Amino acid sequence: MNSRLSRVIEQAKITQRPIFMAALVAADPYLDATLDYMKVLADEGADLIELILPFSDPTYHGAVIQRASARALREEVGWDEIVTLGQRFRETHQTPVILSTYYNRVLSRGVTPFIASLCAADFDGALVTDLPFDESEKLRAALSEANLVLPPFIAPTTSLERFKHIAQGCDSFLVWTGHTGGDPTMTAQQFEQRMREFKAVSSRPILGSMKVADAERARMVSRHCDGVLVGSAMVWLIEGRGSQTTDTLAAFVRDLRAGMDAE
Amino acid sequence: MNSRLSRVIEQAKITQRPIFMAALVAADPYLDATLDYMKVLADEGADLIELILPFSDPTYHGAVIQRASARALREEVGWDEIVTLGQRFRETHQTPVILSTYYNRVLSRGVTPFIASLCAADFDGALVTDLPFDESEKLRAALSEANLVLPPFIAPTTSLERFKHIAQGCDSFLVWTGHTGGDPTMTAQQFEQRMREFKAVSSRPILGSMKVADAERARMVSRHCDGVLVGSAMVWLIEGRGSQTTDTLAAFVRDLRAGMDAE
Amino acid sequence: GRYGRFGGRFVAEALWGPLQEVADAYELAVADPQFLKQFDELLDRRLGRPTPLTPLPRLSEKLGRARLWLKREDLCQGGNFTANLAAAYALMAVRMGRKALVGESATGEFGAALGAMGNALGLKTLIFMGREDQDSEPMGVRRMKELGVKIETVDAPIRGRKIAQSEALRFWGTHPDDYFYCPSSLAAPDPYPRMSAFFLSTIGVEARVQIERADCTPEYLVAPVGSGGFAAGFFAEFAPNETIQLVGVQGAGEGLSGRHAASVVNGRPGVFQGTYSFLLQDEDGQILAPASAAAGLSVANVGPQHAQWAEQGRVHYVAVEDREAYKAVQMLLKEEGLLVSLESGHALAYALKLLPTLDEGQDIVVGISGAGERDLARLEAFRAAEKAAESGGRA
Amino acid sequence: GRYGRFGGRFVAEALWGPLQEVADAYELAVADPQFLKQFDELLDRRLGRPTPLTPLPRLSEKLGRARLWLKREDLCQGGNFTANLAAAYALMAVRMGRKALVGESATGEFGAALGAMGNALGLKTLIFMGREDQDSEPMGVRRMKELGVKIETVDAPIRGRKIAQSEALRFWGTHPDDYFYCPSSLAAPDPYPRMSAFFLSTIGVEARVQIERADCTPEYLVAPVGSGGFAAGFFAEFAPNETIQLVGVQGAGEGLSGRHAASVVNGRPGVFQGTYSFLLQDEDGQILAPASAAAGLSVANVGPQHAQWAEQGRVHYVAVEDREAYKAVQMLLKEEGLLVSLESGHALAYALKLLPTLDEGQDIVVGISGAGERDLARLEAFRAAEKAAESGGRA
Repeated sequence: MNSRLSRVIEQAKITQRPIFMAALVAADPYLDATLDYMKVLADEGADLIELILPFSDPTYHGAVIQRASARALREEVGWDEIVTLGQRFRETHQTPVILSTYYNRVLSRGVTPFIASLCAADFDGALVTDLPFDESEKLRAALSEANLVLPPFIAPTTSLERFKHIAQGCDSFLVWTGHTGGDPTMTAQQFEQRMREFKAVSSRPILGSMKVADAERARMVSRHCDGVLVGSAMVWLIEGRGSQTTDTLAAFVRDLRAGMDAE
Repeated sequence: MNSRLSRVIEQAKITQRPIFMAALVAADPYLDATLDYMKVLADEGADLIELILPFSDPTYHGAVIQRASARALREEVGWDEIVTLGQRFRETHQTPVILSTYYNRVLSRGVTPFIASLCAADFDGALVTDLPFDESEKLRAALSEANLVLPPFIAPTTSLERFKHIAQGCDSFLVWTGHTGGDPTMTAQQFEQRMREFKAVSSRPILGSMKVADAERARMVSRHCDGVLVGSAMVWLIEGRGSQTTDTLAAFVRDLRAGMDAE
Repeated sequence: GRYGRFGGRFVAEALWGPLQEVADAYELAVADPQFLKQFDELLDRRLGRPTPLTPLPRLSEKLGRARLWLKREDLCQGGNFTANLAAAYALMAVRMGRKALVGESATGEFGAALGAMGNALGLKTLIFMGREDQDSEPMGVRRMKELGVKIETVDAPIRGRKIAQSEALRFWGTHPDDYFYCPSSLAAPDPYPRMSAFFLSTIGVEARVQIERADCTPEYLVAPVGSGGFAAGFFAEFAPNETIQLVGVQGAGEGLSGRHAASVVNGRPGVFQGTYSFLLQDEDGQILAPASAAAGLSVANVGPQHAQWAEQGRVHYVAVEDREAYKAVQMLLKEEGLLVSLESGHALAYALKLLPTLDEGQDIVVGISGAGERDLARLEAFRAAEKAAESGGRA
Repeated sequence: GRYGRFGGRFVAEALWGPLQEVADAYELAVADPQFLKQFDELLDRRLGRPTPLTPLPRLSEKLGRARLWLKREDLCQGGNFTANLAAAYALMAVRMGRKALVGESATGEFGAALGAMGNALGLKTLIFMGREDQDSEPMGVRRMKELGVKIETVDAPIRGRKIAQSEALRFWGTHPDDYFYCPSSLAAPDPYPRMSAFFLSTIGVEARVQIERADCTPEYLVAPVGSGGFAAGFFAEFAPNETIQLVGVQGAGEGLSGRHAASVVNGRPGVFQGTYSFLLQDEDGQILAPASAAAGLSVANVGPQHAQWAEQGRVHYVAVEDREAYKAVQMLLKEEGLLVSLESGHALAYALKLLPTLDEGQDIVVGISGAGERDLARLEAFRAAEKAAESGGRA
């Protein structure tokens, strides 16, 4: 974990302020827009940015991100352009960026070149949606050598025992996916209960990815864990919203941030 | 065999004149017309009349007689009307009439009532298309008791041995069907050859039913056997020919008769 | 060629010789172990015999305490029992030196079965089929066409599908040396009723062994009866065993008071298609057009052995209406996931009525003559019609 | 869960637990004689196993001196091999206390097989199927509907049929306790590749016995390979026997230079649908839409055991173009009267090329994965197109 990322995590712990991770699909609708949006996220209060590298078959994402990926794919963005995007963002912002993708894009690129690109782009880690903890050891180790993180996922189907095992191997934070592209399968109470159990056995921060789409829900989720990952709602705002997108996005992020910080 | 029929057969033998049997479908297009047509046949030189009783499924007849039967069926002629037809014909003519049908019409009527009707109508026998010689013993015997004949059929597939057997049991004349509703399957030479073989073992008259449709062909067929049965060509003439039918039919029968007698 | 007073060979003289030739060849064939071995090998290696005897635990439980079983000709090559017959006919044709098969087909299934076995043994195939039948059975027609079967279209708007058989027979009468005649109907001139029953008896022989092995003790054997070929093959092995009640189920169409296909139940003896047997006819002896939603049951008459069994009381014949058959097919689909033909649905419907009357340890075996894929569109239409009727009067 | 470097369980975390549960249940099930007996009884009594091994004397003679045989899953319940899998999955679901099956289907065949076994064992069935696939497979859809299968339409104009599997898996991730997941593809996360191969191995085990009994000594075993479920079941029993050459035939579509489905022949290893195996992908790792006229071969990747066999050289993988497959299907129809699926036509086409290179006393066995009734319209269209091309340029 580099200092940029560890600072965010430490800071959150000290201030007891929820971590706000916001997701975007790279090159949706085009790469320059993505740079603008990343800046908006950072400026308006996102602590972390998940930059989703488009994949042809985003199996575990919902319809919104599936459509966004399909649009972005048509831009045919190469690795060099992603690197440039990262570099241009870093010229003005220090918000950590996690490049998110599916495992085949990593394998196809090759693990070493993949990590080299992350470094060149000045990114801070990777999220690989279809790489469960048990299959991820080698990639995690390689990333770690480059000071990059591979946050693992946990889910409603993750047993407490399994959680312990995953949390032990976690190098940064965990992402709780309360849904798998489908509807949440837990009540708020069940979620709260589960978080309590998890928190009792590990101090690693847990970010909840649970279809958060407004400030109220952001507050509700972040009350029980250490932060929120907002993806679909963000991407949906961008989807065909015309020239006002940047302003709308800024307002939305501000609103979410305020919601999380309200308590 | 009654004297009316035996006279025709004897006469033909003595004069060496071919026997001309002409067929009509009863009630095609209506029963009174059939009476007129029968008279025309008799007046213009037919020695015998085959009166076809319509059957729903005239399997072994060609398309012309199938259509005529379908038309006649719609007239819903009952047995009483058939009897009356026979009686009215007999008021003016002595030409023997053979009632022709399929076996189920006989069985449905019952053998005894069937024969009673034939007698009442003053008919001279029956032809049953789907009753082969081997299945016909009982009906033949019953008819015979009433002085009525049941002429058997022979065909290109009838072996010489089988012919002998059939001819022996024959009570009157034989009908050679050179076709089974389909095309003739023999050349003229084969036919001639076969007739020679048959004639060598039996003196029963053989009437050729071989799609005769003109005088030339009538002459050709009757040269090798003892007479001709003309069916389809006769029925086809009647089919929708309008008010001139009687004249046309008369001319046709005259023409055929002349053709047969030409030699 | 006789079954009591039934059967016989009531044909035009032109067909007597050809039929006798087939009869003679048949006698020799069934006495020839080499021929029987060939036949058995075809059944085993090509047709996939034996077909299974399937227990239906769910449906049985739903309807009482007895057990329901199916003998499954739907799993035979081509999806129905006619492949057995086609195999035998094709072997006979080869044995007799014929170059082609000629027959008729109402659904295209028998036509395809003949075409398939014809191709396998190097014979051409000619099938007579009514135009209306072709329209209502597009799959069967397609299958025949891809097999290279020559289809002779029979136009018979008045007289219905029975004419195709007549036309095939008539054609054969003029080409007996080139063609082997293959009637789809058991109601045909001798030797066909005994010949087809013999070649189909494998079904019953297999079933008997399977029934014994499965520790099944049937009170009833139930089979659909159109002309009755399948039922004859299924029943023959059990006919001497008086402890099993055999039931032949005919098509009652929309009800016995209207048009139907219940030749045994509601017809009377007569001669048609070359045989003396039970027959749908009016009082004048005119043949009535059969009517059943199941094309395979829509036959005016029945094989002569059924006529004899009916008179002897050895087999009990009943009739089931179209809608009962549809419902039985649907129930089997829903409860057991098996899709059988509407013909078989008739037998099944009757068995489903019998089931609740039986006790534990008792069994019913239903003979399934074929698969129901070709009935899918009809099932859909029936379901739609039922739904429309439910929601207040038929539209 | 590994086949050399291939296989694995590359899924979202939410699926790890449910998959592990299935894996644990599978281990226990195959160690339970009662479970295996139930499975065998379903195969025997309901599916009609064994399916035959059919010799093709006419076609063999036409093409040389060796003998061609077919192992006939087209005669299995439902007309294809997937019934075997459906039976196993349904039994597993009951064992695990699940109330329903969920899977995907490209042709409707697997969907219907699941629906049928589901009904038989009292389980509901939910099938994800692409809208386009539904349009091109009306029979399969009808069959599912009549079975009461709930069909979830997947609209994916861009990404093709592979999305249905993803959607089914995604759905299962949120309902793992109610549903048992039934992938149609062998290219699925562990334990599915080993589980389906085991349940399908009956095909190969049967074939080996039949081959020995028939005095057949195959040089080649040839089978179609889409995701490779059928081929895995067919080959596994023979894989240790180095004297038989195993050949997996993939869909080359309109040619390997264009769009095709030859994942092993022309793809490279990657992770998709939860497994690491050969995969159609571009240089960026984006999955390519597979293309083959045979829907069952139109799969982007292959089961991991095939990837291992390919690397080991144990199985030889080749690709056959659509038109060769069509012609092989037609030739089999014409010479032997058997109608097999276009998928099987691919394997057959390759076997027909091998046949003339063999000597007397040598044999080829082709694995037929299913019947060809659903391809009839396509065959007709192909024939029309060929005819148009022959008569001077495609219109």
